[in-house]
Amino acid sequence: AVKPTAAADGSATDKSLNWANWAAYIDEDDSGNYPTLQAFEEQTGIKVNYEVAVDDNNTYYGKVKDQLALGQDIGADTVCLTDWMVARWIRFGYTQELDHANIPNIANLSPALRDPDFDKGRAFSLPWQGGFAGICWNKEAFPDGLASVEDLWSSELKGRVGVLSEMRDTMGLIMLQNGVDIAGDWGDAEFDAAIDVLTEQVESGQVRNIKGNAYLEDLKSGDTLAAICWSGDITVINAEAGDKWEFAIPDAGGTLWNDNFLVPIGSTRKTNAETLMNYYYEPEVAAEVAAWVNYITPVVGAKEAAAAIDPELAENQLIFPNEETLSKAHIFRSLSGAEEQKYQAQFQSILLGA
Amino acid sequence: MAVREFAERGADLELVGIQKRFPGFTAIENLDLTIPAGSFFALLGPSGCGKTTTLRLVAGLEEPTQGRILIGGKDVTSTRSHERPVNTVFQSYALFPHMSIIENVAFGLKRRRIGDPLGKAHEALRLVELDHLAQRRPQQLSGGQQQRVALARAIVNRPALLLLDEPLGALDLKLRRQMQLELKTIQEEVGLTFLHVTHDQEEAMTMADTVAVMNKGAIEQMGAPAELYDLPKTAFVANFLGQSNLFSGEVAGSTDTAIAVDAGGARLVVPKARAHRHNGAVTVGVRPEKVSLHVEAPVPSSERNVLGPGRVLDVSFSGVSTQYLVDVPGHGTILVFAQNTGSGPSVGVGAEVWASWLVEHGFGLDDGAVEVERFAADDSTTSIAAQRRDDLVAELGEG
Amino acid sequence: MAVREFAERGADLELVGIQKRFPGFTAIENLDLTIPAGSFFALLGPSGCGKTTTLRLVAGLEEPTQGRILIGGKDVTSTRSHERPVNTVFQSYALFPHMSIIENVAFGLKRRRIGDPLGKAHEALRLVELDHLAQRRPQQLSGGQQQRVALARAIVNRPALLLLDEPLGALDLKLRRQMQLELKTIQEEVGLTFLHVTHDQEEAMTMADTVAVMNKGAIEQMGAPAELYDLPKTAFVANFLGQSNLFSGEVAGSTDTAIAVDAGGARLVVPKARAHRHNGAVTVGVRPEKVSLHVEAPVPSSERNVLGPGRVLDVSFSGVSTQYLVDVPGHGTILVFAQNTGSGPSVGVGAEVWASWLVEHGFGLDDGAVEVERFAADDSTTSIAAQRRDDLVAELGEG
Amino acid sequence: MAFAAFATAEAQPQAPRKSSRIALFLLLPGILYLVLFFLTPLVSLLLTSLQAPLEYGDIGQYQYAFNWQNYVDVMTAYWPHILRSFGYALAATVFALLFSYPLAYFIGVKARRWPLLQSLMLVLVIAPFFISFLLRTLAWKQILSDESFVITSLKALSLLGPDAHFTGTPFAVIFGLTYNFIPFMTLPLYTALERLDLRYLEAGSDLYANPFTVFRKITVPLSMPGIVAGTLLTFIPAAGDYVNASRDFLGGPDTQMMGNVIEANFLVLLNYPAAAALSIILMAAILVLVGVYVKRSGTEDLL
Amino acid sequence: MSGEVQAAAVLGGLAESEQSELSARGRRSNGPTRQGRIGLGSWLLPTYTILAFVFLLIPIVYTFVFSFNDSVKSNIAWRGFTFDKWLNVCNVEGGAVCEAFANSVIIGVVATIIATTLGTMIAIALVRYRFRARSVISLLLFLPMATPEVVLGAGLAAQFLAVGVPKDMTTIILAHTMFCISFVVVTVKARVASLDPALEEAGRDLYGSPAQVFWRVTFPLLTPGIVAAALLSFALSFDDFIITNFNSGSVSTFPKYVYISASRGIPAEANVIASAVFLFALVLVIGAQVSRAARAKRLAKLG
Ligand SMILES: Nc1ncnc2c1ncn2[C@@H]1O[C@H](COP(=O)(O)OP(=O)(O)OP(=O)(O)O)[C@@H](O)[C@H]1O
Ligand SMILES: Nc1ncnc2c1ncn2[C@@H]1O[C@H](COP(=O)(O)OP(=O)(O)OP(=O)(O)O)[C@@H](O)[C@H]1O
Ligand SMILES: NCCCCNCCCN
Ligand SMILES: [Mg+2]
Ligand SMILES: [Mg+2]
Repeated sequence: AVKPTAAADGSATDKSLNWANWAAYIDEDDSGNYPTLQAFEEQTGIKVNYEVAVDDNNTYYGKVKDQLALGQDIGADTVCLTDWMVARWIRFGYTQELDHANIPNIANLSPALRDPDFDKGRAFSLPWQGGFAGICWNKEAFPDGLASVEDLWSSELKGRVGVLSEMRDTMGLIMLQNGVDIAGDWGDAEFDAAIDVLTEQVESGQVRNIKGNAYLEDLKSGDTLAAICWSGDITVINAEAGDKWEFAIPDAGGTLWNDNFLVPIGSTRKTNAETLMNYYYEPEVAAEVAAWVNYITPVVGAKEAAAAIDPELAENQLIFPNEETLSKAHIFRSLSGAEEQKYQAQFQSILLGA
Repeated sequence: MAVREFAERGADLELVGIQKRFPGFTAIENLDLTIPAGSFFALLGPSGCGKTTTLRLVAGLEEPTQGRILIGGKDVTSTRSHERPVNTVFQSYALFPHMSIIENVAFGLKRRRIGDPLGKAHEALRLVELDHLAQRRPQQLSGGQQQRVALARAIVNRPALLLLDEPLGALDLKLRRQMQLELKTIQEEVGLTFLHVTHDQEEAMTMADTVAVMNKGAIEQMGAPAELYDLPKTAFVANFLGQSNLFSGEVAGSTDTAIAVDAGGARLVVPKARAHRHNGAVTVGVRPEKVSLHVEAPVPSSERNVLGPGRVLDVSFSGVSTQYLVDVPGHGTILVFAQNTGSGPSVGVGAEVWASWLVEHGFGLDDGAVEVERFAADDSTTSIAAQRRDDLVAELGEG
Repeated sequence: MAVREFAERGADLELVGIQKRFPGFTAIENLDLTIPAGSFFALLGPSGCGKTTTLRLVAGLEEPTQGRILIGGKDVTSTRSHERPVNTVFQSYALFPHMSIIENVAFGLKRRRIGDPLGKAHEALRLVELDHLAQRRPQQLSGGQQQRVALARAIVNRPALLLLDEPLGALDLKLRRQMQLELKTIQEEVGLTFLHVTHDQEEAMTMADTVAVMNKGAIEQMGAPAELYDLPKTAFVANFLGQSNLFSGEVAGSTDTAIAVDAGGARLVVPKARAHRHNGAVTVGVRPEKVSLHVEAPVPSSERNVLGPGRVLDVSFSGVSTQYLVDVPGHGTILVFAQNTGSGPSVGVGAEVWASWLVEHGFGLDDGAVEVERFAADDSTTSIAAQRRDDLVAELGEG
Repeated sequence: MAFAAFATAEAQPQAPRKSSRIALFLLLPGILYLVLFFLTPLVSLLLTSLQAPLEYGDIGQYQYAFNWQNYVDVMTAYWPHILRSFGYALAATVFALLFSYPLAYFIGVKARRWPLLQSLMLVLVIAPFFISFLLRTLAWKQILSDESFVITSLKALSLLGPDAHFTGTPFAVIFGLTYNFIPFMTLPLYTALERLDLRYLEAGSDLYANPFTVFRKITVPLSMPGIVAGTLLTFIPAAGDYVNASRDFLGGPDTQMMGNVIEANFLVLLNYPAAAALSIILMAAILVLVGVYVKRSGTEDLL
Repeated sequence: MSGEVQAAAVLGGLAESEQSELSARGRRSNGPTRQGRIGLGSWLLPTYTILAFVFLLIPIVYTFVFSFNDSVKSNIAWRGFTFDKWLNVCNVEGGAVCEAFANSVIIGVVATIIATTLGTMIAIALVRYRFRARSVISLLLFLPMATPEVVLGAGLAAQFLAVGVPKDMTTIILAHTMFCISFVVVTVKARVASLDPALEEAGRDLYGSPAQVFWRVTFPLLTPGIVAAALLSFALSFDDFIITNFNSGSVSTFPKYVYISASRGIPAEANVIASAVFLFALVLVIGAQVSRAARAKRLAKLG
């Protein structure tokens, strides 16, 4: 297929920026303002329209893919998407090449994240936050807590369990529980075995909710008492709705991922987007965001900045995981197009309850 | 429901002290009525006088506020509509549009679980000569045919009493006359009791054995049609049942057999036997077809009342007869009908004429002096217009 | 549109060789008609005979397949409706519901840019005595009032020709009679040419100067009402305009002034002047009101035709008159009307009677021997039913 | 044609007119519009449904082919959803009918005497329209969530089992569909019942039918056009709905309907041929069902 | 959503003129209002009706009540009463709610204007002219109503993609217009059919040229039907989510906003907007009814 061409940049005159992101993914004060963003606006004069528009990588892609294919504006000048989805965008030519000269702070990018195989040298993307997928539960209902994915299948939780619609997290956790090294060289057999587990739990009604970031609403309403979750989210809803939930990486391990900034092909405000990225790569800013969202920051120096705010923060394993924590987290290996199609279809058919 | 065969012949109907109040309106004040079995009874009256309400009470579609209803001697006042041995031919026919003709006719029989409903229904259709259309839907029939189906649908049940609510109201004149004949024939054939409601006086007179004239919820006069026509008791009846020339005055003298009334200077003699009142202020009258016109002053005679001279105001030819409007000073306008037999004088507008009639053709009303109106007030149209406005108001209110 | 003042008086209307075909149906075969200016002309005929079609052709709402239309001598055949000096009072009145009465009446004037449309409209409303309701909407008026507004709306334009399509059809009898009078009065006042369509023979006869009886798209007879009634030319006219007793037979002899017809054994004499045919198979007739009944055989006389003896089949009293049906062997059923003047014999069912009428009252039709039908075929309902069915079929086919 | 029966006014006999040039002028823009934006997409949908994956292509890349197999594949993969869709839609239709008939009867027949009340009730029936149907559905989701007052009370009263729940169950989806389409059912029923000539009911009772028989033999058949219209207006959109059954609203993994499958294939799996084939199947099935239904209920003239 | 034709009838109450009263009168007059003894128990049906309305209004009341919730982000638990959300509707998320709402209104208005124009033209042609393609055209108009929205939405989306049309406000409007046309045709057709052709003939007879007759007679008489159709069409467009979702690209509409925020908690501001629309519509409809009633009373006095 012909790749679309990038739109011309109008940032010089157009001081605005649309940023699409996931829920509970930026610092937010009680009145619903985003302090770091406000500071950015004051500092640069760029008016940012921050939209919580991503619930799930696939559904977001589904919504914008047609415009992307035509090289049109998708209503966002930068979006934060997960590695594997970013890989697809880059492959299809749906992203604009970043001008590193506009992002001097890229120097603060954690060395481990500089050369992912889907974007050598970070020509097209830049990490926003990373995190774990693990398990979480309602502390009021389960003071004793859960330790493994297996615990989600307990009869006490029947109908009150949620899993993520993000295949790599949900399947990753189950495969880990099955003893599979998800980063390693697994194949259909391993995947099928995990699918069987999930199918059984869904069909039996053990798992009722399969959602994207919307799983937070189910936790809040009480429809879900325990779930496969993303690490930082729990801190955020605890802050919002009372300290009711807890997160843990299961015994058998959790997944580790990164969400990355990218500039969609039809955006006319690439420079503004780069200015924003540069801003969030200030260690102090990164620390402030991290303090709120509790996700792993890719910014070197943020730890020190965080320690300055609150020493305890620097020890938070969700933000600054140590080796031991990291050893429990695994990266889901990348999939070929055919694998993607096949595994996604299998997974989706569970979501559809076939 | 229990299988009940209804009377093969009609039954008496008795209404005793019936009153019917609607919220804010008393439709029937105090009604007593007896209709003998097997008769063809017509209830005649202007629009809104309570005819339909009476029928609905008998059918059980409405409950009386007071009074009792007896059919064949049995009190049915609290019996529900579907349990009364009564059937109605509705003004609009009310044929079920979703059923074929034969299904319509068989409906009542099936509800009562009468054996061979279709056979009986076909028989009833044969009676009204529509058996060949048994499979059609009502919408596919002409108005007259629908009317006959409605009749068949009622008759097939052999009800003790058949109610007909202006069943001919929707038909045009020609068809109406034709249906009147058929209805009468069928009644004679099946011998049921017919209670026929109409506001067409000619219809009531040509069809019924007995006519009751109803006005404002009460019965004004009742009797055989010719009797009522010949000797109306009230001005209302005199003008509702055909037209009349009425004259009010004081009784100025009387003999054994007659009274003489001084009306606007003329002396009008009426036989005592034909006058409801014999003294004081009275109203006497004569039918227009009984009046003769004379181009010369007639010789005074004790056998005739004479008025005149007057002047012909209008002559209108209507085929069979010619109508003359004669203005007689002191007596207002007199209406005279002359059949176009080809004999008799034929006068033009403006001619000077005298009007006379035989004493034995006059009648005296039971009313006192009445505000003599030549034509009955145009009740029907006024009420139609009012009705329209009401509909409109309801509509507007409803949105 | 150009400002054009129409004639203050009516204009002649001429239809020449008009034919109108609808897809699959010829409504008018060959119609010639001349209506003199200022006359009140009535077009009378059964339902479906083409009356409305004729009016619509004149109004320009329909184009003739063949033939010419002249108004005041000017050929308007290809002139469009809104350019013809013609106005119509529609059966349904067709008052614009979204305009007030005065706006309705002024509509035509405004379209023609006539000066002071409102003043003229008020004047027209005064003529029909409705000026006080000028600001109302049509729905707020009674049927009779609406009819008068429709009339005012047409008259205000002073059209050369006013077309009235059964404007009284929707009214009840009483109101109808009242409106007939008013219409006639207004026509006399404004002096326009009125072309009035109706299927009510009484209406046509009482209102019009000239009546044309139409049947199956052609005019059967035309003339003054009394003339037509007195001397019908065809069996259709004889029975559509009132009722007739008709007898077919061969002319058996003739004198200078009269022919004698041998009908079923009886010899019926008809004046030559009153017979359209003088030899061969003919049909002669007499109106029922001209026939007298005798309880004894009348003395033969050259002045009277006598039939009998026969037997009275039915007597029906209708107030003003009594109708007798007499079966005379060989002649079928004879209808006799006797006004209830109180004189004359009154006979009962089954009595033996003779019927007679003055020779001068008989008439001879232009038709040959006809299948004598006592009552005209029930055209109207048959065609209504057919029409309904057609509608239905069209509907089904289209859905 | 279809649904004309909902018209509130009686038809007048129309003088058929000739001038087809005017007709053409009147029809052309609208018809062209429909051809362009309804018919053409439908045809390309048909073509898409026959596409095959692009050889060596990436995810979501297809080429024109004549791949009937797509239909077989989606039928095999999704037959439960097809059945479920029609099952839920049918159930919702039946419930909506049962719910609406008495309501419409009251408004259309009993309330005739109070026109103002009648129109007020009609307004209330369509009131839900004024609030976005997504919000209505979410409101139910929250009102009936596991920890909600309603559900906890029912559990406390032991009317519900301890691990019973509402959201995510077939019951919830059918409930949502029913609720959302009640106005679509009530209004046509109302229209039919409002026109119901009560004299037919009186004639029935006059002909010895008891109230129940009158209802069964006269009221119901006479309101048939309303019933047919209402059921169609409920069934068609309900069968194609995907909001109620969506996992974000009232549904769960085992309640997904055709709409959800089509959406997932279009937007998540990027399997356009499958989505298109499913769309065509859904539409064809609905047309067939509607045709049969309308024929059997004897209301063809609705169409 | 299909079939809010009856809703149109009710909404049309806003626009009813005397003409419809005329035609409606005929219909009414065949139903006497007296009801004798026919029907269900005298208290059963009213009770049911009240309960049914309570049920219908639950989510609406819920939505309304929660528009006053002093919530921070998601609006699930009751956290106290506040007017803030009403006073600051447009201040959250950079006014996203209001922007979506404004988009919905614009789209609704434009789609309504186009659909009403095209649909009215078709309706007039269908009733007033005979032509051969009639049944084909009728079918073409019926199909969009019988097609599930997913199919409509997905088909059109695929078509726009294939042709390379960018998805924005225009595509939403095009899509909405498409599904509104059929409903407009049905609604207006009923009106045209009930319009007595004699009225137009009277116009011609009274010297009105064809254009004058159309604008002075035909059009004013069709107005109530056209307005009803327009209101219906606006309601359909305003509440549409499924078709919009497929064809909106990055443009937000109110339902789309609700759908998207459903996954992250709907802010109380959405409830405010929905409640406001609801109240506005309710006041409008009830106001119209009451003024009609008042007019009727005046009229009665006049008589
Ligand atoms: N349900 C009702 N509520 C109030 N008034 C009523 C009701 N039914 C009838 N009436 C009134 O009772 C009176 C008698 O009505 P009814 O229908 O019996 O008249 P009618 O003699 O049959 O007249 P018509 O010849 O017009 O049919 C009328 O004034 C009518 O308005
Ligand atoms: N547009 C048409 N297409 C086909 N046939 C028509 C059309 N208009 C009228 N006709 C037929 O032409 C005949 C004459 O119709 P017309 O309306 O002139 O009758 P009419 O004399 O006015 O009858 P009525 O007294 O019922 O009004 C009827 O048979 C009618 O069915
Ligand atoms: N609340 C923010 C959650 C971000 C989750 N990102 C998706 C990770 C997929 N593995
Ligand atoms: Mg009555
Ligand atoms: Mg006619």
